[in-house]
Amino acid sequence: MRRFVPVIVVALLATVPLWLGDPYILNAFITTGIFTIAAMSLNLLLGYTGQLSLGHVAFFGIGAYVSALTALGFDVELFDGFHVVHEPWPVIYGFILAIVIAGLCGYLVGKLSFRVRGAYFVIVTISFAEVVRLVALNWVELTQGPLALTNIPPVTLGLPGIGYANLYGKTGNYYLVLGVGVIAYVVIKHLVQSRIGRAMIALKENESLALSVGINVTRYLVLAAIVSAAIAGAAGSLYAHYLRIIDPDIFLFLYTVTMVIMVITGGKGTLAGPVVGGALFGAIPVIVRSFAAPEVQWILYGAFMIAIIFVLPQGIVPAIERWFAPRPSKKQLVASQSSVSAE
Amino acid sequence: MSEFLQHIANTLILGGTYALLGIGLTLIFGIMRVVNFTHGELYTFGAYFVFLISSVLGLNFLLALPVAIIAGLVLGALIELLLLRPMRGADIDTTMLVMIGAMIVMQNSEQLVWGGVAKSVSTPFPETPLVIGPVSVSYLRVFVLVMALLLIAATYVLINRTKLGKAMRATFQDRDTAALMGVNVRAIYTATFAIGSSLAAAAGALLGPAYVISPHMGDIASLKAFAIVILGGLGNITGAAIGGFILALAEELGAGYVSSGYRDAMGFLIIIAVLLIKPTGLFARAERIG
Amino acid sequence: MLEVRDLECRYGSVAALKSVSLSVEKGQIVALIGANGAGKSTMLRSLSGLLVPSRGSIMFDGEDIARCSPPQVLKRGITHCPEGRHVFPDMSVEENLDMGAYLRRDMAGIAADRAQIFEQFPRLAERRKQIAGTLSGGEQQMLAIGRALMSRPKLVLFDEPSLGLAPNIVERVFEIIAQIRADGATVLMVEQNAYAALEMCDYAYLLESGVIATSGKGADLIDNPHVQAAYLGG
Amino acid sequence: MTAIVPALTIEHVAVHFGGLVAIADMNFVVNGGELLSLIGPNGAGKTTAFNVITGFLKPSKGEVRYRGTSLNGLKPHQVASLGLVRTFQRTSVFRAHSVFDNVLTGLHLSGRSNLLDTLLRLPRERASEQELHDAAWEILTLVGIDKQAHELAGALPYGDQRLLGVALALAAKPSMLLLDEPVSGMNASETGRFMRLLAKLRDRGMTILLVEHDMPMVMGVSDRIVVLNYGRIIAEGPPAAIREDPEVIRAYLGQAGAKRAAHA
Amino acid sequence: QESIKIGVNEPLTGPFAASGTYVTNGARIAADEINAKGGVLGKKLELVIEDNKSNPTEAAAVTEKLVTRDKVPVIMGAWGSSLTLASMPKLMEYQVPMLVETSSSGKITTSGNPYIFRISPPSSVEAAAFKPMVPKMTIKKVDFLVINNDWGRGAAEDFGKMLKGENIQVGLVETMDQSAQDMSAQLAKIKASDADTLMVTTAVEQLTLVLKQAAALGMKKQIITTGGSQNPDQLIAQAGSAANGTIHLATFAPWQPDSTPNPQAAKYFIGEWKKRGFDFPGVTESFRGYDGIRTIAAAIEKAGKPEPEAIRAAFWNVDVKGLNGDIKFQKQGPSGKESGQSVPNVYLIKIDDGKVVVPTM
Ligand SMILES: Nc1ncnc2c1ncn2[C@@H]1O[C@H](COP(=O)(O)OP(=O)(O)OP(=O)(O)O)[C@@H](O)[C@H]1O
Ligand SMILES: Nc1ncnc2c1ncn2[C@@H]1O[C@H](COP(=O)(O)OP(=O)(O)OP(=O)(O)O)[C@@H](O)[C@H]1O
Ligand SMILES: [Mg+2]
Ligand SMILES: [Mg+2]
Repeated sequence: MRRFVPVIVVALLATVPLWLGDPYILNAFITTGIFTIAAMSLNLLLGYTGQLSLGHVAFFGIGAYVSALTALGFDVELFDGFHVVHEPWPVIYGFILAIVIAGLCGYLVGKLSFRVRGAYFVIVTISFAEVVRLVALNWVELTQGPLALTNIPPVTLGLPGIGYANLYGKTGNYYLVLGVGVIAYVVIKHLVQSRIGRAMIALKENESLALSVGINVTRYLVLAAIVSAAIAGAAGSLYAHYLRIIDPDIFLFLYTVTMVIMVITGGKGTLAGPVVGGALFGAIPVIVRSFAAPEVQWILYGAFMIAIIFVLPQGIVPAIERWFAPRPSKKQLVASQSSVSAE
Repeated sequence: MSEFLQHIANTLILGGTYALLGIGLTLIFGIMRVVNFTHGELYTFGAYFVFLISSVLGLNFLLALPVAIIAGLVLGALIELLLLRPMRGADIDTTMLVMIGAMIVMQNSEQLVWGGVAKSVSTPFPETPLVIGPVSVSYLRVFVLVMALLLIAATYVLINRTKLGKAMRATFQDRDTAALMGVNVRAIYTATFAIGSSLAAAAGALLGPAYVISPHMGDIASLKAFAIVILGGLGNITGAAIGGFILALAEELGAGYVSSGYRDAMGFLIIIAVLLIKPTGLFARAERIG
Repeated sequence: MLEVRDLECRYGSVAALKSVSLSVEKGQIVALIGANGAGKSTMLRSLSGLLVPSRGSIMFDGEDIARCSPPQVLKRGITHCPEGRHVFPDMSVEENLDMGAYLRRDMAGIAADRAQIFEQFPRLAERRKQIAGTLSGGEQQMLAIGRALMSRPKLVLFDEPSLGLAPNIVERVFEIIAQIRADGATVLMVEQNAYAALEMCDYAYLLESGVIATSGKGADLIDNPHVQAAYLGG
Repeated sequence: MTAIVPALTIEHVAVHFGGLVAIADMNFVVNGGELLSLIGPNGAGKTTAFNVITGFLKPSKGEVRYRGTSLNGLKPHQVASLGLVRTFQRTSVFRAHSVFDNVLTGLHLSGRSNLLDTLLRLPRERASEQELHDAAWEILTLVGIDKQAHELAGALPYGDQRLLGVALALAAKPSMLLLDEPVSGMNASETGRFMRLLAKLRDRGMTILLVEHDMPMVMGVSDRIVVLNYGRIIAEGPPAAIREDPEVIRAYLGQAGAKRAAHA
Repeated sequence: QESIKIGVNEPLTGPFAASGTYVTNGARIAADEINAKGGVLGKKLELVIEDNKSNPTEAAAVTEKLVTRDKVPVIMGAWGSSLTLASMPKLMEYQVPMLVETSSSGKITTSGNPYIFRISPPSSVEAAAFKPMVPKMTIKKVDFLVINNDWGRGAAEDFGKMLKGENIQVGLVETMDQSAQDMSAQLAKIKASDADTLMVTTAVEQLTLVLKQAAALGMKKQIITTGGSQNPDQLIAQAGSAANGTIHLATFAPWQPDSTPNPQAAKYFIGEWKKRGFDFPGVTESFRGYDGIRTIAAAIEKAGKPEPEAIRAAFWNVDVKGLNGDIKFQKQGPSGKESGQSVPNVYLIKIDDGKVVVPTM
């Protein structure tokens, strides 16, 4: 039964544009969907390898910039008189390049920080994101810096030689986001429910022990970083072509925070967690906007977050799972008082 | 040369600022392992408190400082009791999220109360700078530096030399065993968070007058504070202080001799570089395997 | 001195102790033996206040301490040396010992006790400044024992004190335990080295799956065929 | 028994922590199929030796070789993939996971699927997973914790956690097993059970290096014993010789210990 | 009686909250004033105010909501350039015009969006207005210290170009992060340069800090600020003596309402602003909201019906006496898809001894 839940959810989501008349809500669905994909990618790192990337927006932003620049073209003088000129390419190449280059950056960060863990990994990722933001801000020639990249073309679907269709409209973009979301979900699912996934979890739980049974911890951390970054890059690309303008504000720390909120409230380390958290925290701003003053909207948002964690500290999805899968004989680890057992 | 000397003087002044931001967080993040996103808000709180006392109520600036510290102590204790205590046993990321929620609530409450317009506080210090040869600095900032060094020293003594400090470290290294030693661990949790918070408020109270006070002043303050604590090695007071000065130096020289657009990038590059060489900060603790 | 009646302790929905009653007389060494997972550590944890029992009473010197917190229990003179060392990993050997004397104020007495522990465990004296987390397993165990003694307890709860110690040090630890009794204090110990424990104790209890299966003088239990088969490997 | 071939060779290994000499100059050989015990006072350097052998620590000097391959500079997971697997003195299991999942994780090296198989969930992935499941049951049964397979590792009693630690090591398909105080915290009967497990492993030809303070056991199972004190080898030989060695008695066994060792 | 809705898309929370709130309050004054006089086309104006949270994604979402949910025929917004830019594709999609009241990025009017009408001056306009005053001042070489965003970078570029044309040397161009509080590193470098003048472009809070920190470094250069939101009163109040001697290019001079292009409106606006209890320094920002709504009202009046296309067309014909000059739109951007840009007045003012003076030149 449980296996079919995702299928049913996707089927239901696929009907949304058919009956939802309100473009504002559809817009909320699309942006929420994009951030949910990013949150899913973050979950791979945070929930499975236990490494919190608070600079995750860097991959998202890199994906957005790569994709936009591929589609717009650029002319950069690297050093005296040496120009790199790029003519605009079809958007689909941008999308693919976004994934590849974001993945490469994930490789870089994974490799660079292969020895740092926990808080130190957090700060390396934050630093990386800040450095990338500052490059986007200051390398005006390439990125237009704060002047923003405008007139980014919408996604075109099709194959060279056969023809293209522009996705200006919301419905097209909606299905695109849904499609990418489903692929991302399946990729992550296959990955974590496998030997590789177990290796990642082992790294999170007890690194020395993982090493001692022959798990190449670094390799799996790097792999997780690559996949995670690549998916975030895909989300960024979707974002750029949907919003059709990007500037260094895309590296807003708030966006990372949004992703983290989605992952943890939904339930980190669960496949459905980021999706549920994403849906919830995509909906809340829309709902509170209708009745509360601006500051109060934020206060409610924050208070709601705290409330969820107080009631369901593991997140929503694990709580639901426990509800539906009562295995009474299974012993639970009582973590609270007295964990006096040597580890 | 004179420009260089000025940069060095600026580094000392700014480093004091950063160190001050770092030490409060060393307690809460470095020792308690709570990713404290409210640090910046407590900093802002301290700043607004000084504004309230010295500009709104018209009392003396020097009086405002201790009062802000006490207010920070109280607010910190409240946060611990209301938000952190129920989260005991939850993992670090989950607690972090609660703190993010608290940050959002606090920041927007500040804006609701004070409005978004920046405030400034006048101080009894002369506006003309102190000039030593080619170098010139403001008296207020020298005062801040001196206070920062005093607070760092006091925190160092507290953590490493007093019984309370030992109890704090013991509690966060092994809560149950600390309780077995007779430590009232609940009180220690509250006390540690309150003291860390009051140091943040103190930083705000000192720096608010030096800068301008706005609901968003805490954002970069937090970010820098985290970086500094990690640079120095978690829980290491001297490390945090030195980390603060290193970050200041990197930024100052980065802006002075590389490019001001990459000023902050220099700081972060230094952090990345340090962590690549010493993955657990400049002053890592010994660890063993097996 | 210590009188436990009808104690029940649970982890979530599982009862680790079902209904345990036992008593410890002043100046005795009492051993608690039992298989893995029988609930011995749970027993000690509930005595020292780390776990709140779901039922039953713990009378110590005429007072029910079942719902006391660990510091309150310690103030009444009970100290618990936990299973698996649990030294404070980022504190030095000396600081760890100081933590043992956390509730004491007599500086001179503390210094004397510390000197005595260094005498009993010369290894610790060599390493007084070393960060405890980098000590070897056995060194940490010595430290945990020393630290427990720093509070000058009336009743010591030892959870597997010989764990990970070299044979000559185990000998030393048993001497220390005998000395504690000689000094007029009381010991309740859980020990996997059942033979040694039964040999030296005044009285012993056998705990099986959360209930006391049998009890008696140490020597009597050694001769008990069931104990022989299940715990002494004989 | 086949001819004696050295499996593990330790040559002039030294380890320093700052000014502290944990291992001074250590030389010994473990032969293939042999059970060698490494004993010595607390802090003598036994665990440190394990850390050096398994790649967790770089020796300050010296070399370790396994079946002719130098282990210098190898990372722990590389050492493990050569068939040299250790357990930990501090109990190490993946606490938040079931016993079964623990062993499944430990079987990492036996997986045959590659990234593509996994991402697309190709038949090879499924086949490999099935094999790992079977292998996991086999190991659990061998070690004798199959009944607890679905319990959380962190909630197991101490002794069972130690067995699970051994099961994890076995999952990595070692040709040589390094056990760091495997029976600490077990009572005499449980120790007896563990000794039977050791015997089974030896029947499969596994080489074993054992660190343990339980003298009856050490004396009972060892082919040979190496005694370490303050980072130096002070004695080496068969159990019978070791338990009578006055130096070993003085530094390690103590009078009563010697008596009990003799008892075994 | 039905009302005519006008969407207001402003940052009311987040880092730009203070400015967004000012502008919104200015807009409210204008709407109330117009409604008191009977509204537009016989209908009352209704402002639909939404917070874009200082966040581009939200700014786009807000535009979407205003258009599709609230069915507003015209929008004012969105303060920051990135907020405005993010809204612009939505305007194209739904064909609804937007009056841009604050943003300064050149791209807003040059990227071919015919639904954009801007009343704030991009820095090129400001630089051009400053040009005739330059020869009357003593400037030989200029360093720039600008906020690192489109506004600051644009200012450095446009003013630099203009000054070079006047044979004035341009030295350092230093930037500061939007949220930076400590600029002493940049200032130490500037202090050591041989330029005699420093031009600063940033928001008023950061400007205060720049002036204070420059004074603390003992910098003796002439300081000129650009951008028009520098709010001299706030500077005097907060920077104290550090503000003395500084020169500012302002777009509205509320301290001398009589010398503004529309004294009557200026006095009314300032009076109303004070009456509502807002702090006076805010007027130098909020007047844009006031002017914006009045311009929109004029366009609706001209269009004769509250419909997007009609209003868009009518914008080209408005001629409003704004608080800092006539608001008339000129065409900018690729032909056929031009955006509208109005050219406001620019003033030069000086702070002397804690007071604002208009230097006579
Ligand atoms: N933190 C915990 N959460 C859940 N169950 C626990 C926890 N600690 C212990 N248990 C369970 O309680 C029971 C008793 O455990 P306890 O540690 O008291 O046994 P023990 O007799 O000390 O065993 P050992 O000799 O292995 O130390 C065991 O079944 C164990 O699985
Ligand atoms: N990381 C470290 N830093 C400093 N000293 C260390 C470190 N690791 C081990 N030591 C010291 O090195 C010595 C050897 O330690 P090791 O753990 O190898 O001992 P051992 O023989 O395993 O002892 P035990 O029987 O108690 O487990 C000990 O004295 C210990 O304190
Ligand atoms: Mg136990
Ligand atoms: Mg050891």
